[in-house]
Amino acid sequence: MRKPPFTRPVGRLHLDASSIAECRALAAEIAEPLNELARTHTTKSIERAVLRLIGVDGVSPGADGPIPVPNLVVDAIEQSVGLGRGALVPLLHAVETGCGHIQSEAKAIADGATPVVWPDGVELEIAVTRARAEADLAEQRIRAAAAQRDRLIAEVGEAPKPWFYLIVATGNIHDDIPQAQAAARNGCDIIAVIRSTGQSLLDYVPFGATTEGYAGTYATQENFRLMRSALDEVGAEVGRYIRLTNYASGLCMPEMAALAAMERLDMMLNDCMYGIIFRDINMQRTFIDQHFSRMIHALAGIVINTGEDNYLTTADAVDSAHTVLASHFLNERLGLNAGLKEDQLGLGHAFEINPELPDQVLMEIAHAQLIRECFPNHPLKWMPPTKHMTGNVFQGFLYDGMFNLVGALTGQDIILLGMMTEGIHTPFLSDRDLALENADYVFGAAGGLGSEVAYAPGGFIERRAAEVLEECRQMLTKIADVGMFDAIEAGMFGDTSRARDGGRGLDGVIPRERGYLNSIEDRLGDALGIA
Amino acid sequence: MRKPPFTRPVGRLHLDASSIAECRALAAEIAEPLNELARTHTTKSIERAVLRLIGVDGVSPGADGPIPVPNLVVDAIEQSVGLGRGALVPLLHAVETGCGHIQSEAKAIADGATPVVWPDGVELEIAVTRARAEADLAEQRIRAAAAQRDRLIAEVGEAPKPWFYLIVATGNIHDDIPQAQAAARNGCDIIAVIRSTGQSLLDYVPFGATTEGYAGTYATQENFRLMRSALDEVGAEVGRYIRLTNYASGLCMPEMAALAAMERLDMMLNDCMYGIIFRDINMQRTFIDQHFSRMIHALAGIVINTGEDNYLTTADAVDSAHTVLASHFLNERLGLNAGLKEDQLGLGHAFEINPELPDQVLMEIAHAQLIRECFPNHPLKWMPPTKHMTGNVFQGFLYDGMFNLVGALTGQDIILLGMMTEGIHTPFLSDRDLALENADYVFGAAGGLGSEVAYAPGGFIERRAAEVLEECRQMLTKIADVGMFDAIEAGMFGDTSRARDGGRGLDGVIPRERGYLNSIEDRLGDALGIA
Amino acid sequence: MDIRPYGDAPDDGLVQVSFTLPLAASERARAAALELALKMGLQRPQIVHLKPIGDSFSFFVLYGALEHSVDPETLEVEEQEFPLLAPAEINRVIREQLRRQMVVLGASTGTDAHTVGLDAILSFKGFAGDKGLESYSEMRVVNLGSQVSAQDLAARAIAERADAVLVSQIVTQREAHLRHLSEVREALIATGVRDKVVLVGGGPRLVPAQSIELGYDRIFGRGAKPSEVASFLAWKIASHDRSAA
Amino acid sequence: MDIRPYGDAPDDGLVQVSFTLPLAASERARAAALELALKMGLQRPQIVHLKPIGDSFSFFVLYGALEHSVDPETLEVEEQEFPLLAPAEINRVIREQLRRQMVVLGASTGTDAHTVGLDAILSFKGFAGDKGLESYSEMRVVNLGSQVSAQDLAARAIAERADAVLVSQIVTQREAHLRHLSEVREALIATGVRDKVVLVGGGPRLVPAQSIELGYDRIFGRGAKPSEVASFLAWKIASHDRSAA
Ligand code: B12
Ligand code: B12
Ligand SMILES: Cc1ncc(COP(=O)(O)O)c(C=O)c1O
Ligand SMILES: Cc1ncc(COP(=O)(O)O)c(C=O)c1O
Repeated sequence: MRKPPFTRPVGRLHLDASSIAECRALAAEIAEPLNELARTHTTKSIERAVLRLIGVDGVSPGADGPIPVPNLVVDAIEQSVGLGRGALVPLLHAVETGCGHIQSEAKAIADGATPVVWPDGVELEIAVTRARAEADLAEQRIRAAAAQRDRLIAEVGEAPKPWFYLIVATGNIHDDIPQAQAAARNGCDIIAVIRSTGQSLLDYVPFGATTEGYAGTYATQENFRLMRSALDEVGAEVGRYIRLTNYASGLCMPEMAALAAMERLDMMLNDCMYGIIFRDINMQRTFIDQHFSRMIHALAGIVINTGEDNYLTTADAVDSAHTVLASHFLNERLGLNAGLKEDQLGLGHAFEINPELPDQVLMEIAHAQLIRECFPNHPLKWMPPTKHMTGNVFQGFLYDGMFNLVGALTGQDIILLGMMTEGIHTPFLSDRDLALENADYVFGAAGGLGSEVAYAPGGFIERRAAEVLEECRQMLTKIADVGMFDAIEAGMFGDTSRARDGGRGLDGVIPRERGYLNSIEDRLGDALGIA
Repeated sequence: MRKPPFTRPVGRLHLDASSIAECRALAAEIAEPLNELARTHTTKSIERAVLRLIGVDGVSPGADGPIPVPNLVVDAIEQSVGLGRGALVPLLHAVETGCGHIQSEAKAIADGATPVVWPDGVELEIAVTRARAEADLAEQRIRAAAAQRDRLIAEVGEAPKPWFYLIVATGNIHDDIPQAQAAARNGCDIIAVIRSTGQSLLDYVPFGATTEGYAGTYATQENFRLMRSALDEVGAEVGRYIRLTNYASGLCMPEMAALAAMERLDMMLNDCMYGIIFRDINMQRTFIDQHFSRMIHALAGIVINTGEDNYLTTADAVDSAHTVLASHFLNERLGLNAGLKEDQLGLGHAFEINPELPDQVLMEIAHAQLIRECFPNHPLKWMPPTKHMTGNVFQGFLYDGMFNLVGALTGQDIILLGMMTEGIHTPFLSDRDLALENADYVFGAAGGLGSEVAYAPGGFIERRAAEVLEECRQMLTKIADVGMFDAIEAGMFGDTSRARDGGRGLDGVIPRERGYLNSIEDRLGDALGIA
Repeated sequence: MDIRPYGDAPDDGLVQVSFTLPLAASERARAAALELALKMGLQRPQIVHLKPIGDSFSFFVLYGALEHSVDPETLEVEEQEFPLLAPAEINRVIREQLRRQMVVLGASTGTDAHTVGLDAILSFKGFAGDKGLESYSEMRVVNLGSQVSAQDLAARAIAERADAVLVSQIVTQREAHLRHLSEVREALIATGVRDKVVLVGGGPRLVPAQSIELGYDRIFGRGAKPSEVASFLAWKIASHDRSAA
Repeated sequence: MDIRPYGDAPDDGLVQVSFTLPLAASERARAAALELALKMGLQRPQIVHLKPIGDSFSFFVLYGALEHSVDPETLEVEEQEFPLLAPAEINRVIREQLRRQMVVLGASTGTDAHTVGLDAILSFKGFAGDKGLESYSEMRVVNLGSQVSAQDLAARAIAERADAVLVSQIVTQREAHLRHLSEVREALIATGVRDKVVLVGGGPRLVPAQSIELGYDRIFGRGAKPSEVASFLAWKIASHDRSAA
């Protein structure tokens, strides 16, 4: 690797600071009702995540295949005492009154062997006390994984920025592993295992090592573990800690966050709107789930990646550039509200403009630099071209190189490497390797331009950035006016309209009732100082 | 084509103007003895060129195949009355005393049917008068071709700059033509037909349409004519006048210039040192030949291209960057001395630095911008990577793209498009087409950066440019001291040393004797105002 | 007349090939790559690039002269079976045939969440300047979006009394698209409406030649235009008189 | 064990191919490209890119699963016939065998004007950190440069009493390199010195396997190192006792 010293160039665009401040204030205003929603509701996945964090795991046989125990327990609780007061108390009550072992009792409830009971009086107190104790253990477990990460980084070495990020997607964890290791050996810093189509619509997390995904590999705790250890192995070999990424997204967002925290994943795709717009997941469900997920990520030291780049696959990259920035302000606010620090907010972007448009690269620079300057302390994630990649792999390789260049010029922290075959198939082993060579060249040879180049005052780039910022400010003003739900219903993000009661997963949203207990959330809240 | 408005960015590097002026003064000093050499000598090829310009053409059968009539005539004159007084008078004397028709009498001399005689008295005067008249005709013929170019450009349209330049090299003119036409249809502005290996060492110009070149196609008058008319045809079709280029280089440099002028070629590779260093052609021969060739080019409105880029294939691109600039000052001076205008000096460059070196692109920008600023009125020719191109065609395609970008950033006029297969074979039809797509994208999408970008004052780019300029000044000082011949003997260009009496073609150098007549040179000198 | 690839001259047969072998970079790996190239019919194959990927894979770029040739005149080329019609013409055909609006149901089915291609065909805006089916006055378009199960789609086809069912499939890894297309066909058969609808599939990695094997009336591939789909639908209802449905 | 190319999973056989056909872009051109791909052994070939080049050529990029496989263990792989020696060792061998300096004559012959490769092998500076033959104390190197005719080279071989003749060939179009290499061999035979010298050829498009057909003692290819050439020369004079020459 020949990366020049990493810098985040700022002050290049002479942006209007008051306009940026106004955007932040508007985002806070918009986020408030969503916060309130999260405070007053839980979801099945949140409850399952909580159970997982206290050690519930495994599957029980079902008619259509094995069913995760956390699902069976939460469903059993829902069907008996209801979920309005949370799943912790009834489960831990069974534990305290049973054999004392969480997984055994969970299994018993799952199998219908133990009935679900809501305790009263002392029994309630005992269960609550146990819940608080388990929350401490969960916190410790999460902190331990984070500390282990720090230790390993200190031990094997930290990768110099920018970090090169690659996707593996064979569908088979046993094929993913050698591919990920080969990529790490040739310079990759971050491996993302993308998930099978359809996983985000599953209201459970599949179990065990899996070999049969479509265009991605199922995210399971065991797959996390296998890949994590393979990357630790290769990291030690190459002298760079290799980061692992997955998706806290879809119907099981909180559970994925919990598994990621426990299995020491390092980054998670975790957007406040992606599931709504691109998977048609209900918006209430999503806004509630993202909050708890992010609290977990916050404590786990996980960097989240947001997915605003996706908006421009369905909307026009020039006309709708400001929607990306607006969403960044929202994702930022919601993240901070959940206890994430700025250096955990890996806002994702790239404004993939049709390469046939004149001045495409100038606009890319304007947009990328705008984001850099609005979020100077954030580990930004820079995305490659996707939509305009065709079967011309040669030209595609060049587009990827130009995006790398823009990433270098504008000091982006995390570089998702483009695939020359993006327009064709999920990446080949060799596509990834070529992508690394591409990035290695561009960042090595041209990375220094970031600290060398200035843009003409009042020139095209400066003007374009100011224009996008202003459009963003206007958009946020409008959203603050109508509220987030109306904004999404109006199709303001990704040109895609979703109804507040539509999509999947609304049935898993439960208003919190008096007596609701989620000791883990409480514990996280305290630890993160967001109580 | 989506080229943004063309600009030549200058004033970006805050160069020391006095240093540049000093380089020019030194170049003038160095050029003076070379001028003197040209004034006092002729060469066989100059004499053959003169004969061609007055209409001598065709071949006569020889033992090893046909021999061009101009060669036979010049050789016959050499072996009879000698060449020290030029070939015009003896030939035209034969014409005047013979049938009056130049080609018939030339043929007669070639075939030994007419003896060569140096006339005296009135006969000499008659021959000289005829020579002056023929010079007028030759001038008219050259001017007519140039005027025809202007007319066609006005008629079919001028290509917007930068001009995309492509090479065809099948060896077979009949294969070259469809390939050149395909390239023009897809956006190419300039076609260069490169020559067969070995042609530059031939002391004659092959005749007729040829089909058997190695890694290039023989440059013949007929091949020029065929390609010229094919390009006129496609130019009318695409609404852009398509320029044609060949090589006034090698032992027949002046003849190639003459043929180019007559067949309306538009640009010619015509360097004062390329043949010396890369073909081992004698340096005296080359310096004499280049002067007359350039006078022809000057009147013909032909843009010459120099070949300093080549130095860095045998010398290190970083250590020897200044040799390119030094040679540019020399090529410029020698060109101006021969009557070329600044807008005919297509100085060729590119400093192909190993892509594995850190800051390679920053250095490329520094060098390219330096040349741009030292030669603000010159139609610079920007070369692609060659030496560091490997069999990795994908990565090579990216290198080409980055060079295109540097060319765009620094406002280079003529862009020789790189071939992804440069490290493998002479270009395929598809390599050329992909190269056009590459350039079309980079110049369309990023061309506007040229007028948008500034470099940090005192930064890496500015410092590097100043360093190269200073090294160039020192080198020219040294050359002015020792003289050009010593400098070349010392291997100061292209790390290649050549002896002043070594190499090929010295036997074709003839000191001019009293009575020497080259009425065409006189005519050109008058017309160009360099008498 | 037989033709071969054209590299730099007629009939030179030159082609470029790249692939990865599961072998460490070595002389043996080179030999294996050359052997495969020979089996592909590359004469005088040249390995121009060998890059080790990790320590158990090698990436190769090769050039060689293909010994195979083909006579294009002897090949069966599918003529497009239907004529391209102007929108007004299409609307006229529908009016004459159905005497009511044609009901077009579209979805991206199974786990596929891609909608851009489907929307390109259906939405008013269309694709590359060609307006979508929603712009045809005689069509009523019901766009169900993505991730629609085959069962739901079949049920909606009945409920909406669909004349045409349009299925988009973008994800092809492990043949997901073929599986999803078959599921829709089977669901329509199972619910007894397969013969009452024009069944159309589309996606970038599909080609018209797959129509028969997939049991679809027509498959559209990369770069399909809404006007082509509309023309096909009009032609189909006219030539097969589905107005009875 | 048989192996196949590895795209995204073991044994998937996936390869990338590109070529140009001398046909206008059309359905027929597509069909021809697919037919050629099938002949190459690509199963389910996919045309992922078709670009018209002018109006009588079409450029294609295809992917497909190669049906061919190869068992690398069964392939004959040339083991390097000579051991790699350190410079001191090489000098020692020469001293012992010849009891004088070894005379090495090098040239780029015929019309080939490329010298960088030849210089990489001969000059003191060498190539990629590996010093050239001039750095060996027991070698006397005569570098004739480029564009040397076979006749001149043979004459110089006699005049210099050369022990080894090294020929560089870079330009390969229309097999120029093979022709030029043969010319040198023939000239040496004609002048009777072929058997008195170690004859070595080199260039980026040559491979060692061509040694025999070209009648050379050894051919070196792309990326050859001076130390390899020196080791070969030492091995050759030792094993064949050319010291008598
Ligand atoms: C945009 C996009 C997305 C967006 C989709 C947004 C949306 N709402 O549609 C987002 C970001 C959400 C996305 C997600 C994913 N994507 Co995606 N995506 C793309 C991308 C970049 C562009 C596709 C596109 O919009 N093309 C433009 C349209 C107009 O073209 P088209 O789809 O080909 O449609 C035309 C024709 O095919 C035809 N057509 C299409 N449908 C129909 C239907 C009918 C009836 C007819 C007649 C014609 C027709 O007409 C259209 C107009 O000509 C491609 C890469 C690429 N450059 O192609 C990857 C790509 C399609 N995605 C891919 C993958 C793997 C995914 C994920 C599965 C990744 C993951 N595991 O998370 C997820 C999807 C999860 C899921 N459940 O499906 C892969 C598919 C690989 C393969 N061949 O199997 C691709 C090729 C990228 C890659 N190389 O890996 N993706
Ligand atoms: C530099 C260069 C030039 C320079 C040469 C300067 C010089 N004094 O050498 C210049 C600019 C003069 C030049 C000119 C031409 N060139 Co040139 N040039 C190249 C270039 C860019 C690099 C070659 C190089 O230096 N490689 C670096 C050296 C170290 O590598 P190497 O040569 O492979 O040598 C190694 C091995 O092969 C081996 N080796 C080589 N020789 C020997 C000898 C022995 C005895 C041994 C043991 C080993 C050995 O060891 C070396 C070290 O590992 C290549 C493109 C490329 N990227 O390869 C084109 C290239 C070689 N040139 C090419 C051509 C066509 C020409 C011209 C003919 C063009 C023309 N028609 O005008 C002219 C030459 C005219 C002529 N009479 O030959 C073509 C050849 C195509 C082909 N395969 O037939 C190439 C491939 C470019 C292309 N794609 O078109 N060229
Ligand atoms: C922000 C974000 N979240 C999630 C996903 C993945 O989707 P799924 O949840 O279907 O795995 C993506 C895919 O690109 C994404 O960008
Ligand atoms: C300046 C210059 N002159 C001449 C040539 C061509 O050489 P030849 O004269 O052998 O055709 C080149 C080739 O690149 C060149 O750059």
